[in-house]
Amino acid sequence: MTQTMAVRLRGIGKSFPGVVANHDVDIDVRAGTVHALVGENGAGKSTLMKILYGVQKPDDGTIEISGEQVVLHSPADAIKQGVGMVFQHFMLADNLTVLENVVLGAEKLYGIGDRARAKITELSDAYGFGLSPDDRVEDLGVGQRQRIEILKVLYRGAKIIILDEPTAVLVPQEVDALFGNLRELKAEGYTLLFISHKLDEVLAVADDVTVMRRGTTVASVQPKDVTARQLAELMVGSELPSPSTEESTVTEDVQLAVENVTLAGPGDRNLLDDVSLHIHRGEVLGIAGVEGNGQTELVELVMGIRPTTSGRVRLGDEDITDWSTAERRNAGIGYIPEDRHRHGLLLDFPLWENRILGHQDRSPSVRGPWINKTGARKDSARIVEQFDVRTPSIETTARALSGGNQQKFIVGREMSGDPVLLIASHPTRGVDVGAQAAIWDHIREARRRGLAVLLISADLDELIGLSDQIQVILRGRLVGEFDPDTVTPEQLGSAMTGAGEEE
Amino acid sequence: MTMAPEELRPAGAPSEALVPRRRISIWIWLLIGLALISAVRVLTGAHEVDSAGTMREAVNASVPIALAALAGLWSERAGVVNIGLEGMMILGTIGAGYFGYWYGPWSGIIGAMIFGMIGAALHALATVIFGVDHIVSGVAINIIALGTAAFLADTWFSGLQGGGPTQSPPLDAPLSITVPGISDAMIDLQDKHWFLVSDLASLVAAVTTGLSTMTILAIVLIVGSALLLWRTAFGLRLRSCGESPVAAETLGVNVYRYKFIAVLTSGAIAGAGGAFIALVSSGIYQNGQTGGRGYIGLAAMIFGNWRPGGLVMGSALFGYTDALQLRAGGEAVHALLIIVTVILLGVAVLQFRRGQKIAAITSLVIAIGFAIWFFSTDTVPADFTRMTPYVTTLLVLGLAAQRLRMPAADGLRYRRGQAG
Amino acid sequence: MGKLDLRRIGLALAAPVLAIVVALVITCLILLAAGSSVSGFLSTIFSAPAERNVINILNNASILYLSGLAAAIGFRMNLFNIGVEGQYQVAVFTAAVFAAQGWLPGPVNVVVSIVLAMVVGAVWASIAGVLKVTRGVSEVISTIMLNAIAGSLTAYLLRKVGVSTGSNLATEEIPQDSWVPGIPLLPGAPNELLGLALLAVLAGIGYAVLLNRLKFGFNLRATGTSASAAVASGIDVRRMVVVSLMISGSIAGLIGLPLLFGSSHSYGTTFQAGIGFAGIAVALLGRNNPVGIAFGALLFSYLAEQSNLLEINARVSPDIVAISQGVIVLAVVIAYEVVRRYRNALEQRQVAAQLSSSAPAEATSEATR
Amino acid sequence: AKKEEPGGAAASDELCADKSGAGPKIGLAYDIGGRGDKSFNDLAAAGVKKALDDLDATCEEAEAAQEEPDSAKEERLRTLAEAGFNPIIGVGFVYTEEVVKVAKEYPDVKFAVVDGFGEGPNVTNLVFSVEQGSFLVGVAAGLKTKTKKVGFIGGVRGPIIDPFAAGYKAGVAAVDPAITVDMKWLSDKGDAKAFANPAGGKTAATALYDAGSDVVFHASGLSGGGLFDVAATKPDGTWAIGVDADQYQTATPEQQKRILTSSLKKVDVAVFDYVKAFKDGTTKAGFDLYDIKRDGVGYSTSGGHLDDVSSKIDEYKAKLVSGELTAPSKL
Ligand SMILES: Nc1ncnc2c1ncn2[C@@H]1O[C@H](COP(=O)(O)OP(=O)(O)OP(=O)(O)O)[C@@H](O)[C@H]1O
Ligand SMILES: Nc1ncnc2c1ncn2[C@@H]1O[C@H](COP(=O)(O)OP(=O)(O)OP(=O)(O)O)[C@@H](O)[C@H]1O
Ligand SMILES: [Mg+2]
Ligand SMILES: [Mg+2]
Repeated sequence: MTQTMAVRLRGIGKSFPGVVANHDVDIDVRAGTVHALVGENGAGKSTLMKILYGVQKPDDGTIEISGEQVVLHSPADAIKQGVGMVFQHFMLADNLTVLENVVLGAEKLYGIGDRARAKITELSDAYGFGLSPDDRVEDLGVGQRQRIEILKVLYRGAKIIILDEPTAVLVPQEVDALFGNLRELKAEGYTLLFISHKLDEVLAVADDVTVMRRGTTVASVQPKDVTARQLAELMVGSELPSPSTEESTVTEDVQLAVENVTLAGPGDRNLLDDVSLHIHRGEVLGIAGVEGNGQTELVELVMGIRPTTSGRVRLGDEDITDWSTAERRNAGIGYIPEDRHRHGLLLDFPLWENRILGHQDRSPSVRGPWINKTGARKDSARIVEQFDVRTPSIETTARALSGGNQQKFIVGREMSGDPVLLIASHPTRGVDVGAQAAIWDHIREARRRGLAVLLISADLDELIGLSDQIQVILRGRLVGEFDPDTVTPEQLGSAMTGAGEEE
Repeated sequence: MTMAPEELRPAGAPSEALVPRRRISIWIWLLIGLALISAVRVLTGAHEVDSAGTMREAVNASVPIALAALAGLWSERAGVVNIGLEGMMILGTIGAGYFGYWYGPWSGIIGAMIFGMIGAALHALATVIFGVDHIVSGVAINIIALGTAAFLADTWFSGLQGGGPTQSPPLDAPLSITVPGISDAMIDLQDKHWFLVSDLASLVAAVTTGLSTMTILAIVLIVGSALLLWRTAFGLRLRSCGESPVAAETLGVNVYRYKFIAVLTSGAIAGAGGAFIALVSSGIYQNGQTGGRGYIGLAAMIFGNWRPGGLVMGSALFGYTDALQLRAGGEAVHALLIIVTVILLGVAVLQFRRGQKIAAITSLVIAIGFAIWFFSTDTVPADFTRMTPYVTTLLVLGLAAQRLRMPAADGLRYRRGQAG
Repeated sequence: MGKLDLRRIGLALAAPVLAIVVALVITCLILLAAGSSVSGFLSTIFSAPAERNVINILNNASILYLSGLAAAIGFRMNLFNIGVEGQYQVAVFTAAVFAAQGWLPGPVNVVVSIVLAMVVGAVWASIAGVLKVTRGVSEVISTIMLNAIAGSLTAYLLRKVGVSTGSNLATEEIPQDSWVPGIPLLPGAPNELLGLALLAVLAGIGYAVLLNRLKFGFNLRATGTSASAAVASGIDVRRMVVVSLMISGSIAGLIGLPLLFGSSHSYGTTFQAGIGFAGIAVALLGRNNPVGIAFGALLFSYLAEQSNLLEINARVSPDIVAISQGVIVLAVVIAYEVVRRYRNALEQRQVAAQLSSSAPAEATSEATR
Repeated sequence: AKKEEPGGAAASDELCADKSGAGPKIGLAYDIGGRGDKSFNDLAAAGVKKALDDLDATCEEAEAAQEEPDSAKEERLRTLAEAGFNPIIGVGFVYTEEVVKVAKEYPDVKFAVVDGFGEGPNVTNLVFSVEQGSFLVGVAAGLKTKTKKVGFIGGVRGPIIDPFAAGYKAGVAAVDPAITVDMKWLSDKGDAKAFANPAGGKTAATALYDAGSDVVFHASGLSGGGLFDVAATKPDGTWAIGVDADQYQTATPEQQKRILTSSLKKVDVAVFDYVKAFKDGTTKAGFDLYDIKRDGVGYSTSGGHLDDVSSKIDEYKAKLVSGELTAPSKL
């Protein structure tokens, strides 16, 4: 151990009301390496990184950066020490430009005018980020936002870069590009600390891996010494599940038919252009695509949140094109939204009231115009039990649950009342491996009973593993159909980016 | 505490983010507006519609509203909703009354700003440090300010010659400026009643005749704020606290400090607005003399889409219509009817071209209604002229395509150490 | 557990008590600074109200309560309805004019007038709602404008239909058989509880049931906390905006009725104004909760009533009470926050203390807010 | 850095500080604003002051709060009655109904309401024929105008201000029917915008003078301050007319040069008379009308601006007294 340590954490402890997020955490990060941090949802990874970045103050323990013990009162201190962080949830002001987001807080370096603009262009070009300084962030896709975050860190000249789940929202090509950047940065002498739930990635790029469980570090390993399965077992102490299709349950009855649907956009281009698809009872139709190519619109259109410009939507024998969202839900469409905080939950309401959401017209949570409190409570308890939602009680507010448990509750709710069609948008995003497996199992079981599923996911393994049919969406059009039994993630990836498309 | 507009977007309307931003310069809009008014003036002979006198009153009526709106801008750009503007203005009036009486008008202005800042400090303490709901704090500050001003007036002015328990003795106004040659020449030109020329002349006359130095101060404050907030590092940091305080925090910005500075500045500017009412508009302090201008200012700021140019337009619209109804009365307001008709017709055509048929027909029907009203009467009854500014504001907002966007984190609770 | 619960109760009570004490201390400091009599202030404010004052307090509290409810419905929807003031003026004016015609006999006249007032309030409020959902006009602006328009409109109509007596201008008096008799609550008092003050009780119960028991109330609260989640769940948010503003307006329509039918019997230039604005403060003080608003209304009404005597008994300007009221509103919310933080810190320390060397992190936290 | 010494202000003007008198104990209940309005509240106080001096009376005052309920007014009256004050005077018509109600509960206490219209065995309404005073200032305006155009600023349309406007208009017309009267109204409700709005008064006054009026009369309470401010900046031959009190007395020297006269409403006299009658045991229930015959209304001559025409005005006054001319009270 003669090599210098970029970061050395000793005995870090941090508790929140009711939760110990970190205790006795020890980590050594060698300078000039890529160091991965893995662990279940809620293991305390993000908290630890926030402590290293000065966002939160540790209750106990010491931090050494480049051999020097430091006390970080705020991110400003960390930045001074050469630490930069890309957060799990993007830290961007949507209404500001790329330039403004990048120079914020570092105006002293190159001003806020043309010098800064030149510097940003220079960095963007150097790493192939393709960012223009004067674009407004709200107009950009997730991949570009991710790169702004990295640019922010580079702009400040950080030498130690923390990346919290940077790949969760990226498609394979983007992940590859990101890893290319990381290797390049490592070669230039940067130290990189990154968190991921995708263990294959971890093994592919990391030099060292630290495993956290329940708030503390449980192991420190070299990628060459372990397999993904072993790593997962270290994390959760259980077997690594994988999505795999069993024998087909697809029937002849068409459950959802989308026929020549077009959704006009604000400009010349249609958001959805002549989209047609059919899902049978017992079938899972997966939609693959780079984010922002019309998936969100398709889902909202099927849910009745957006009206169609032309074309029809049919549910079973009924033409539901002009139905409201409520009517569609009452007809048996379940909906797992992509953004659970914004669309799936009332964060400050107790779980049992969240059970009512989206089921306001159906028993057991309502009776006529009245709320059926007993019914809602009882059924919430059932969901908690059946879907293994880890919560102190059903009176707990949704906000207090970790992301994975929030998601399990939503899945449980949307599977209630025997839906005929489930719209599942990124059902396992940000969810740990254990919870992921549970959600997959539930979807599969419902499918066996005849449920039709429209599955949107950025996780190609999930898509391939769960779907009976995969459609690729690109610029609002369905551009290709694949058989999940034969397709590879790479093939999908090239179709998604239009690489295989002949112009 | 207002709902995010996107859930309320009329079905099928495109999301604002995707609508290409087309910016027509504010000056062109103003010129179009002036030409329209001028045409109507020439055609109807209602020369009071934009006489120098009316314009001067309009400026005087607009300034306190614009200052209140600017105060709101500072605070809300840093993410603190400030419904307490009215209270801070009230504190400004009493400060101006006390210091203005004893130490002269400029001390009055400074006193007003300090008093406004005291109210703002309370708001900042409650919302920034204690994370209290911004609306609750603002409402409380309005109540406290009203009580405090009345209580202090009773204590301070009761025994003074010319004063009383609810009002100060007469106060001296800060210097006002008349540019000798230009003022008279322009008024002569105005009296010629030529198309557009006379209108521009009366505008120039309005700002060269008896222009209060406080009006100049207000203009400096508005332009200065625009530059400071949009052209400097300080402004960027301050605005980032209103857009995404957590992002700002992770970049080392001391969010609390910027929010504090913003709210205090807001209080000072609102106080200056109060000083204008007491020293320039009224020449005296009186209980309740702000008359809800803090709220109107808030409305003007929202009207102006949280931007300096916009809030000036909002304040001017309100100030102008308010001055017009009081100064020029029914005939001039009657002339406004035809202006409204023309604008409505324009809107109808635009809407029709955008394919919004129902909206276009609605606009057309309302336009015809106004036209009938205009051609079948000679004047608007005095009973209705009083509503002019309020109805106009509603009408304009109802017609204008609503692409308002408040700072993303406006009114949200923020606590240090919660980023990530 | 028992000990913890005691502490819990103590903490729950701590906030309001703390707030009132702080408000009093600040008020006394201001009085001291101004050289006014602190003891006179305290003894007047805390003197036992006479029976007739108790009646006044209840009467005014019931009116404030209605106003608070009207504002609270908007707040629950995340709508800042400042328009209660205009809504109640338009409504009570219409009811006064209608009831004065005496087209219907006694109590029927009253009932129909009440319904009419609610409808008028609802319609006036719906203007803001429709403007919001069709044109995206912020309800903050539109209700401010509508308040002013309502004031001008009623003044104009009053001049058209009103009759003047001396310097007063008012609508015609309501026929005597439609007066709602007072309730002689306290035999020793010369005044009586306004008969229609009972509307406040009914409205309060209605509000509680609506919000907590009815599907509609759930939809309303859901939309208020997360409009995006509401849309995804199938709630028609645009309809909710209009409907909830209409409900708010219909309750606002009730505000002036206890006075109209119980004491003034006509709407005139001296009819009490400003109740709508006071209601906003009361709603916020009561945290939009039906019981909380009742406490807020009683507290405000108590202070206002007691302050009436300040000038005569203690030579203190009654304006000081406005300061106290504002400070209480602010202090209550700050106190809640302080107590909440203290409780969190306490919990945090307990968890840390319970942690033995390698005990697993266990989520024990409940609702964090 | 000017004017009097700061501090010590509040205590010096306590009207009712001295409690040693043996005469009537007067309870005074003001409307919003109370003393300091330079109008009828101050005049009522002046009447009481005279009673303190001449009749050895003592007093207590209380004023209404913004937007208070009617019960607060009742309570104020009751508190004064309970505390042994007698007579009790409500200043402003807003007290009418409350006085009637409370007077029933205290039959031994005498009540008066300035501008009131209530009935009761122990209730006296002190009322004024303001249209007559306004008629006379209208005559003055008619005689003084060179432009044959005069102006009027009213707080609000309705029974309170209409008599001022109507009397003024009639007075002007009596001199020369060809003179036009231009009217501006500040508000449509009897609120602060009507009677405590000098900014609005300024706007209205500027508009009237700009449109050619050279004499402007206001009946708009404190808003009239705006009129005087504007008039003070105008050249010789431009006039403003005050209302209720002799507003020349409380004006600045610059304003005094432009204040032609004021339409007087002698609330002070009425209040003093009433207290005196109380002391003598001769109060009468019902309406006690102060008109031009009793010199209860009139016009002021301070400043001497009317010296050249005062004989003519007095001719009209005599005709009003004799009943040969009547001043209308409705527009
Ligand atoms: N601000 C906070 N307040 C209270 N509890 C918190 C807070 N932040 C984190 N926690 C708790 O600390 C624990 C660790 O959370 P952390 O975000 O560090 O997990 P993580 O390992 O990053 O999980 P994930 O993989 O889901 O991102 C969680 O149980 C969480 O409930
Ligand atoms: N502001 C907060 N107040 C209280 N608890 C919080 C707060 N922020 C986070 N937490 C806690 O943190 C946990 C969730 O943290 P985090 O956002 O890291 O979740 P996650 O599991 O990573 O979910 P996601 O996958 O959606 O990111 C919850 O248990 C919650 O109690
Ligand atoms: Mg995390
Ligand atoms: Mg997470």
